[in-house]
Amino acid sequence: MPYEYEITQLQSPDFPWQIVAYVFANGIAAGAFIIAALMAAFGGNFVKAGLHRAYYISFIASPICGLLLIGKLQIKSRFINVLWNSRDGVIMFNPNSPMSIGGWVLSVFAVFATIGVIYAIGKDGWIQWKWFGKLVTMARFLHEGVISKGYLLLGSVVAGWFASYIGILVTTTHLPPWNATPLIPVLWIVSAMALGASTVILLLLLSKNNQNLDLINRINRIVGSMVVLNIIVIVAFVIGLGQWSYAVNSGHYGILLWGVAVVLGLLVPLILIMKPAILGRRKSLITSSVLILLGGLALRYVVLMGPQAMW
Amino acid sequence: MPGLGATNGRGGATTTTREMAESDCIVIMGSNFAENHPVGFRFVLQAKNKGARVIHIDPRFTRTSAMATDYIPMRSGTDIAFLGGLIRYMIENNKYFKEYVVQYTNAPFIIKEEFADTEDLDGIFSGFDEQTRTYDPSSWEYEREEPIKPDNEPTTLTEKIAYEKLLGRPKRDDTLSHPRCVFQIIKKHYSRYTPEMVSEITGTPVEDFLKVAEALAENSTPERTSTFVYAMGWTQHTYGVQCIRAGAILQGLLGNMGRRGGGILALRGHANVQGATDHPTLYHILPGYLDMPSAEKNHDTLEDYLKDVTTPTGWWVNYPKYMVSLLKAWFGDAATPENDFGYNYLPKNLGNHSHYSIFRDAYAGIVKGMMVVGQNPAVGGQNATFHRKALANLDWLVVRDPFLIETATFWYDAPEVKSGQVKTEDIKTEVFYLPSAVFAETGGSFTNTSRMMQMKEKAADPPGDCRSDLSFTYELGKRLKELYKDSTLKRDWAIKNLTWDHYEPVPQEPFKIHEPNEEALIKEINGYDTKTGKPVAGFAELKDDGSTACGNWIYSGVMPEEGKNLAANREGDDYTYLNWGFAWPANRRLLYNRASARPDGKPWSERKKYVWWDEKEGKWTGYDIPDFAVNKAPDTKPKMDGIGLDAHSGADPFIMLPDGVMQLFAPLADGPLPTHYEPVDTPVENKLYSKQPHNPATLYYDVPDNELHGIANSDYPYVITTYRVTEHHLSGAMTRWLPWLAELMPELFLEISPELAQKLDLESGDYAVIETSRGQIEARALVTRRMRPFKLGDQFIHQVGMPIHWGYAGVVKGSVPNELSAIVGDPNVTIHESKAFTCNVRKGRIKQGVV
Amino acid sequence: MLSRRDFLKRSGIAAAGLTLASVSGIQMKPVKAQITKIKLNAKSGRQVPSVCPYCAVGCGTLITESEGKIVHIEGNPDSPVNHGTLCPKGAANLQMPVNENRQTKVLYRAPYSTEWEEKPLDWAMEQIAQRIKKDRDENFIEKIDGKTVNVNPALASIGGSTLENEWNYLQAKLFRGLGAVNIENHARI
Amino acid sequence: MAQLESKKGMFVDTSVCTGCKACETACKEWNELPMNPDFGFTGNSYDNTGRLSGENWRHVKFVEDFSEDRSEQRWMFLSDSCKHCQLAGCMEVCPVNAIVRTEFDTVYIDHETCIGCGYCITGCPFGVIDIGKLTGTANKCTLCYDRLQVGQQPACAQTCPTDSIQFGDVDELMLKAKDREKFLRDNGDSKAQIYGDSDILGGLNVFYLLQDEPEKYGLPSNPQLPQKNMVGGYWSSILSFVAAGFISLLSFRSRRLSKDEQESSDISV
Repeated sequence: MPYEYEITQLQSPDFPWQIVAYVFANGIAAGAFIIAALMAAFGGNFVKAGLHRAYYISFIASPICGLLLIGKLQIKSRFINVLWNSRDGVIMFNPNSPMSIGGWVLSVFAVFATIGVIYAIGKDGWIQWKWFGKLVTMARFLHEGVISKGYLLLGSVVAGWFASYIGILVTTTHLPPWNATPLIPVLWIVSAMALGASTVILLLLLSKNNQNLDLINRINRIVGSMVVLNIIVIVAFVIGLGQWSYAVNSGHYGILLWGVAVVLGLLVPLILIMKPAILGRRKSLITSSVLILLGGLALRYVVLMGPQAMW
Repeated sequence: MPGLGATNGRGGATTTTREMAESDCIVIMGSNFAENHPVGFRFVLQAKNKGARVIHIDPRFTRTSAMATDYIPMRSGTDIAFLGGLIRYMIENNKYFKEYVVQYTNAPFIIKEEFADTEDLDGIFSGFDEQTRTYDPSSWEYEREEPIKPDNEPTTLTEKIAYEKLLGRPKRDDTLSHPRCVFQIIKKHYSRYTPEMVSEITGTPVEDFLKVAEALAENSTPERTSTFVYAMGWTQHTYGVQCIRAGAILQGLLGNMGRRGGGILALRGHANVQGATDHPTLYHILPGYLDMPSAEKNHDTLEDYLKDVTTPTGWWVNYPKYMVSLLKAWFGDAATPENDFGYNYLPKNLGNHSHYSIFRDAYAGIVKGMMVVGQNPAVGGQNATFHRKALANLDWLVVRDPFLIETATFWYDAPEVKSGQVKTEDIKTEVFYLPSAVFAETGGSFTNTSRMMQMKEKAADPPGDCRSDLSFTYELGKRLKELYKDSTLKRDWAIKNLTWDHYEPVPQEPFKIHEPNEEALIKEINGYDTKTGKPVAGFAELKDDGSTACGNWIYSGVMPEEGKNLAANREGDDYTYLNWGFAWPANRRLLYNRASARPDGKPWSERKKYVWWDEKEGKWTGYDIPDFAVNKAPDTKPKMDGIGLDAHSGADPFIMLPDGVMQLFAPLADGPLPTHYEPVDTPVENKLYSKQPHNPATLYYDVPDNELHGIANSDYPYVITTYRVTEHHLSGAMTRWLPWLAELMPELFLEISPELAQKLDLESGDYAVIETSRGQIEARALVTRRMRPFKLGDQFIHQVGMPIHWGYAGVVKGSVPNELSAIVGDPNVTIHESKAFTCNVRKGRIKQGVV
Repeated sequence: MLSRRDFLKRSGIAAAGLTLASVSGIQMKPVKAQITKIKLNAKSGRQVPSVCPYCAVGCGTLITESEGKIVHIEGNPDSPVNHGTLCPKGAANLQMPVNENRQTKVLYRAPYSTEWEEKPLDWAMEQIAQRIKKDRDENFIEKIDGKTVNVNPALASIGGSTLENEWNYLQAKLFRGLGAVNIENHARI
Repeated sequence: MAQLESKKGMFVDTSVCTGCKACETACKEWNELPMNPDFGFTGNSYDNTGRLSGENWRHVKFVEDFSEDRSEQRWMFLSDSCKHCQLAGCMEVCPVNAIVRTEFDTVYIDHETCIGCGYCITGCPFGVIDIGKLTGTANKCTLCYDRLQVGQQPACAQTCPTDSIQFGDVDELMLKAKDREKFLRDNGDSKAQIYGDSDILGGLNVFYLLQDEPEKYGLPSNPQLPQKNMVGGYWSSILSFVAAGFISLLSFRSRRLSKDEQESSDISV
């Protein structure tokens, strides 16, 4: 018998692969910034030595995010429309559209990241031009001055919002798997922290001076806690989907989610963090960080592409 | 359309699509109105929204059924059984319109002793010749009084012939009780068509049949009228003409003919199929339904011919005027009384030159060259494989079409060539493909299904080498006349003397490619005075002495004055829109509308008044132009020795017929009354006449691969019907090349009931192979409950169906369904039987799938 | 990968998981959209009345022509037959004249040849006229056992129901003039 | 700021729709939309269009409602297109304000502004919008905005043979629809119902008179704006940010380094 029409003939937006890469870069940028800013502001007394280098990560990642976002559009040349409405000649801001807000959050975050990188360059003394010095003093004031705690907290909040807005974006739709759960933003923030921390650890390991030792251990503990939180949230997310969990459990999405994202990307690193001796301290740190990055990428692919394949 | 012609006098729809909105009960049978004439259907819905009953009788539940108030299932090919049952029901239950039947039909007339009905001879009428399988109609004549000859001498050719042929008046019994009166003969003829018998033959449940009968009976009174709508579902059978006759008899008995919201609407398939039968590119008639001279009859001289075809009483007494005027129009001054106006230079038919005979002769090598213009026989013709074999035997073939259709590409694209059975190198036919302009790039006119001629205007020049078909034929004629210019042979007289130069194109801004002179052409069709050249106002002014010329008498009146072309009128109104276009004859929109008034001239009812006698003015008036002599009072007495309309009284609405009344009993090639016969391919016996399963006068064609399945053939158990969908147009030549339409219906499909689909393990979308002895094709299965098995007595018969629009060329391609049907002909018009034959269906694909 | 049809058939009516409304309980107000006027230009040009070439209902159409090109065809609102409406075939009228699948060149296939050749129109007309004359002269039957019949059995004309009245009349006149008896069109099949 | 000149819309009366698809073709003809690139036989009754998309701005749905014994026999058709909702999900989510409310109260996608992000596709509860293969921008029925500006009615309303699609002011059309609904219900069509009165997304400017439940036609019975989920999204992101931040700080600052962290001498090697 001819089948009746589906309950509603919804359409998949067919967001291209760039959205997965974007959310990945977004996670690293935001995570790294939060680690750098939050720990600097409230991390207590510890050897702050290499921490500022995290800003390099978020500074490099934010233009990548921008380019990937533009890559996602069908009409790439008109990306500026997100910020400036040339037809009406007004600033473009639509509070009801997470994507419109996302555009602004990306811009604001880019400003924070730039200030952060200026501060980091200033500390590492790479650029000696005079006019750059003024910028460094301003950045140093913001990062270490009297209002640094407030500034860094604000920076972290913007970074957190930047990390989670894609979650809000996909939730504010009519496609059941996405709009059937409130947990996607949670997933992105927690995953972003883990990704950010791992990237910072990898960066610090590269710089090979051993006074980062204490810092690396502390960040590694953040990674540990975030990994645990990640696992909890993923499980809650899949259960929360109810009968729509099918979108992320079936076919290759299921393998990627549970095999790569959870087991390889979270459980194995958790074990390595608990028992670094297995591979030796340095090697287990590197492997766990890399695996977390890999797991984060797989998680984003599944959560973004699985539901789209259904419509 | 001899079905309506023999019964009412004119071969054309008696009403318009607009008239549907005035009807109280619309029976759509043998037609899928909403599917194939969607815009005409708007008026059916208007009637439905005013509370009318819309009854759709069809083997399939279609788009029309979706809109109908009642859907009545019926097995394909059993229309006459159903209609016969309705006729019996009206007579037995006294539901017929007595006063209308007695006054306006030949029911009271008495038939000769020798007549014997199918009830007496078990399925055949008297006068059947077993060898030639034809009827001699002499035993079906009326019993007549003594003829009264007029005492004065005939002054004109018309009177001369009419006086000679004048017959006595038919005897009549107005109480309708005489055993040999038409009414009683009909009553006896259909006595066994009881509701139970009809149900057993057609598969329609008895209560459904009775629903139709009661609806028709309630809505056929002086206050209320019913109308019938039909199309190919009635015509495409080996008894097609009789299906229409059955509907006409029923409408006559119910008193609906010629009345507001009544009559019969024939839904013609093509934009100008009505025009193509009026200005006939058909073998058996000349323009205006004048008979084509035939070598088989005594048509040696003009007078012999006129004596054979003219009827002394009724409008056709004027036949000689129209024939002479036609010859004057064609041969101009060369046509003189001395040479019978060039009559003998016209060809005479040697026999049946209908479509299948032409292709049989092409296959046999008699026809050397064929010109196919705007048609696609390689896909549209029945047993299409044979058609392509015939095309392959021609010396040369000209194809004119906007697209490279299958008829032009058969020599390299046809399935049999692709599968290697036939090699392109072996096909000798020389093919000329000439691209033609489309409707928007030419002027000219179409005549629609309600006989209304509408002018088109040219919008733009055709591209490249495309030319209009009119300029092609005009140019061809000019070149041929040039080639025959110096011939002195008698046989070339006709082509030499054809009047042709007045069509010379007149340049018209802003175009660069110019059309032949349209106004000259329409003036010639309208007719003009040969001396003054002034157009005649109407066919009443035509003479038989050669003083007038007229290309087509039924269109006379379209150009009453020089340059005033009524077909170009564009002033509509919301009812009979007389000022929009021109309807033949004389712009009458609803035919036989005199019958919409009582014999005394008053309307049957206020609600249904249409045309009535205006006592004060002393003339007929109403919403339409009266189909009657305007000043003839209703109480005029017939002149006993009169000819033409004088022989009719003021109460005889059917002016074309000799006795002025509707011929319920009307002689045709297969009998005076419709009789149920099974199709030539049928799953069951004929339950009414065991000795005559099929129409005894059927025309069989012995062409290769055309053998029939006969009765209950176990290899081909399923009934199949072919039809059209609204997204495509017939052979698909005008729609399969249009992307917007091709995507709406991309692939050939077979509609099949879930019950049969389960038996054959078919699901919607699977490929199915459909086989008959003529051919094998593949189609996608469309499993739907709109199809259903039919319960015939204790037997269950499965029915399938498929549209015919696909072919091996175009944006979307597919198998050719017309390769399945056989070439067989109805005795009156040689139309085929693609609405009901049998086939086998199995899951799978054919070897060399076309797509 | 599961196609969405099978997926939905399996799960039936969507019992969504925890819906956000139930969690958040706050309904976000829609943004008060302001009115924006954007000027567009509709297709326009000379309006030419015509009739749809498909079925026999005879719907009136209006062809919009600009600069010698047909740009749009829609129903003619004045026509009492269709009041401006059209069926799918009528609405697709534009793709008869404006269609890249349309042929604009005369094609000729020589006997036994395997492909088309392009030929000028004038050449084709001349060839056709000569062939008609040759076949007619060779096969013309003037008398059959003493009775004049004047028949040219070698020529056949197929087609006419899709073409204008004027063509049908002229074709019938010309072919009867040539003595042809094999003249038929769609009306019969 | 332009003013609202009139509230134009269309009333689609499915009880007189014969499913002829003239509206689909007329829409394609006027807007010069190309053939649907992936067309094909779907096997779902006479509907080979499948769905609304960048190239199909109108889609006639075919619903065969037949009982096993054919006692109930209904073949229902619905000419589906953009509903030009009062509360338009697509307009709410568009990041570049390309989707605007016109002076005729219709929803129009401004093709010069649209960046082709595809977000409006998810915003529409009826799955109407899709990216056009040719333009790369979002495509949907414009209610023939260009024809309205020159005083003509939309191509589909003009061509509909049985006047099933009627164009006009929404309020008048709604009165006509209510009468029609009453007429049908009085004549035994009990399930006839109007879909798109003010109870659905504040009222649809293109509304339907259905002959059965909306689900039968694949229409949601209670569509909402996507924004209903946005607030929850913010709540969950704020809470999770605070939680994640707090936990990471805790684990960063904890005094007692675990045993093997002290002996991590080999990190720098």
